[in-house]
Amino acid sequence: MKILYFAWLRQRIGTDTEEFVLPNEIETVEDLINWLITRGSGYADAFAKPEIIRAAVNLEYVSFDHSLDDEDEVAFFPPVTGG
Amino acid sequence: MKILYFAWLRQRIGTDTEEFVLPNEIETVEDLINWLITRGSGYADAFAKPEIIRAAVNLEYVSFDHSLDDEDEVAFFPPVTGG
Amino acid sequence: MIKVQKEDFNISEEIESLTNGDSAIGAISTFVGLVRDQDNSEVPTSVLKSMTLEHYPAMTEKKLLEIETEAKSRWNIKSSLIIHRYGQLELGEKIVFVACASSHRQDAFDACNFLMDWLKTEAPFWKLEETHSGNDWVDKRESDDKAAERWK
Amino acid sequence: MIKVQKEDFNISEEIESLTNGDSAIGAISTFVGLVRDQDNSEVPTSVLKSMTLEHYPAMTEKKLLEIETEAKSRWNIKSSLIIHRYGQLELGEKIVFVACASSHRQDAFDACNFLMDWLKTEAPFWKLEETHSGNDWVDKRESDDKAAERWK
Repeated sequence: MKILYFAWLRQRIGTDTEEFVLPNEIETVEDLINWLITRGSGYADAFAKPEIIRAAVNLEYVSFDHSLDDEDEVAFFPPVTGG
Repeated sequence: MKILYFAWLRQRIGTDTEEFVLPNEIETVEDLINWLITRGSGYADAFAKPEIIRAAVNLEYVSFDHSLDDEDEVAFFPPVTGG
Repeated sequence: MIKVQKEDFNISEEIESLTNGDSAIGAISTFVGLVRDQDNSEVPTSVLKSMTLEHYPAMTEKKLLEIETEAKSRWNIKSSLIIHRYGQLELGEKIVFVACASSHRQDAFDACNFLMDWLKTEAPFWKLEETHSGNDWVDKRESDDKAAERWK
Repeated sequence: MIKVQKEDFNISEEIESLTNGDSAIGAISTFVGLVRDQDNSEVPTSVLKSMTLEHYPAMTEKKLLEIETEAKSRWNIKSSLIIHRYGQLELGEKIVFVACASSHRQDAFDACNFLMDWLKTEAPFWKLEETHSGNDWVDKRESDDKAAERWK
């Protein structure tokens, strides 16, 4: 699975892209976040307020109960501020 | 008094500006229109449907009961279609 | 600012001079009106050759200034511009340009929309359409009166 | 049409290519978003030095195309254009340009306003403000959510 981070999530985690083979028990976006948080203080910091984070799977916005597939591209980012 | 005509009023009357010394009994815009109509078929044609004509006195839109002064600049024209 | 002119103009340059380095301006809404072909479905398209705009110069200037002042009293506008052309214009040529600059976008959008609606019903311009079958003065549109009513 | 680019652009030329000689186009509504100074009343003005826009390229393209398609399904739009820049931009530089061309003005105005409101809440861009006292990611504005809600 490919995971992308943008804006201050990218800064806190310290990278913009990672590739993982996920543990079998990870089924949803929420499971993924909870697993990422265990990987270090940068992740814990980035996801400290999960309610303000937006997630996209394969370029579409999803809710945290969205089911994940091993081939998915998952992105995490703060609310958008373009325009 | 200076009187200006625009668009198809100008074409029907055949001039864009006239200066008159008005008869004393003309007090309002409506009186003026009724007097102009007596001056020829071009005027009668131009003012055939007075309800669609707009009048301006000294560069301000006015209703037909507006009182006139000898120094006024009066303009008659169809509904505006700019923009 | 009000400009009533025969000549064409450059939109980029007009926008440039509108903002004039004011660092509080974050939003510019503009509108361009062009000479377009008629909506007549009974005749083939491209019947319009050109259009001639007549106006009442002293009153035009006065009404456009009033319209602009009214927009500035209703919305938070840093600067605004109305350009209206007169004389003979070909198909596709610019007739009118309105621009409103503001800190935030909704002020800019609403003021620009208001200026166009008021200008359509208040500014003393008349359009003569020149077609292959003759010349016709454009009739006023009921929809323009309704659009202007919204802001009362 | 969608353009996501680092480079600046010329508004007159973009409008020219938008109409592209279509004689049915009589109305073009546009919006320009500029890098502006912050609304912070506690610090002197002109604290902003520059701004860097980050985005998610593949998703940006997809979302902007979706937004444009949605606008075309709601209003009678002959052609439309969204240009959004990324990278580092100085105070006063253009960030975004939206233009909608139509036969009649209200379609153009509404579609342009809608495009900006949706773009603000849907397009994956993030602004980093660079000031003399450090760098800050811009927070989302509640008013942008409310603006987008209007169109639902």
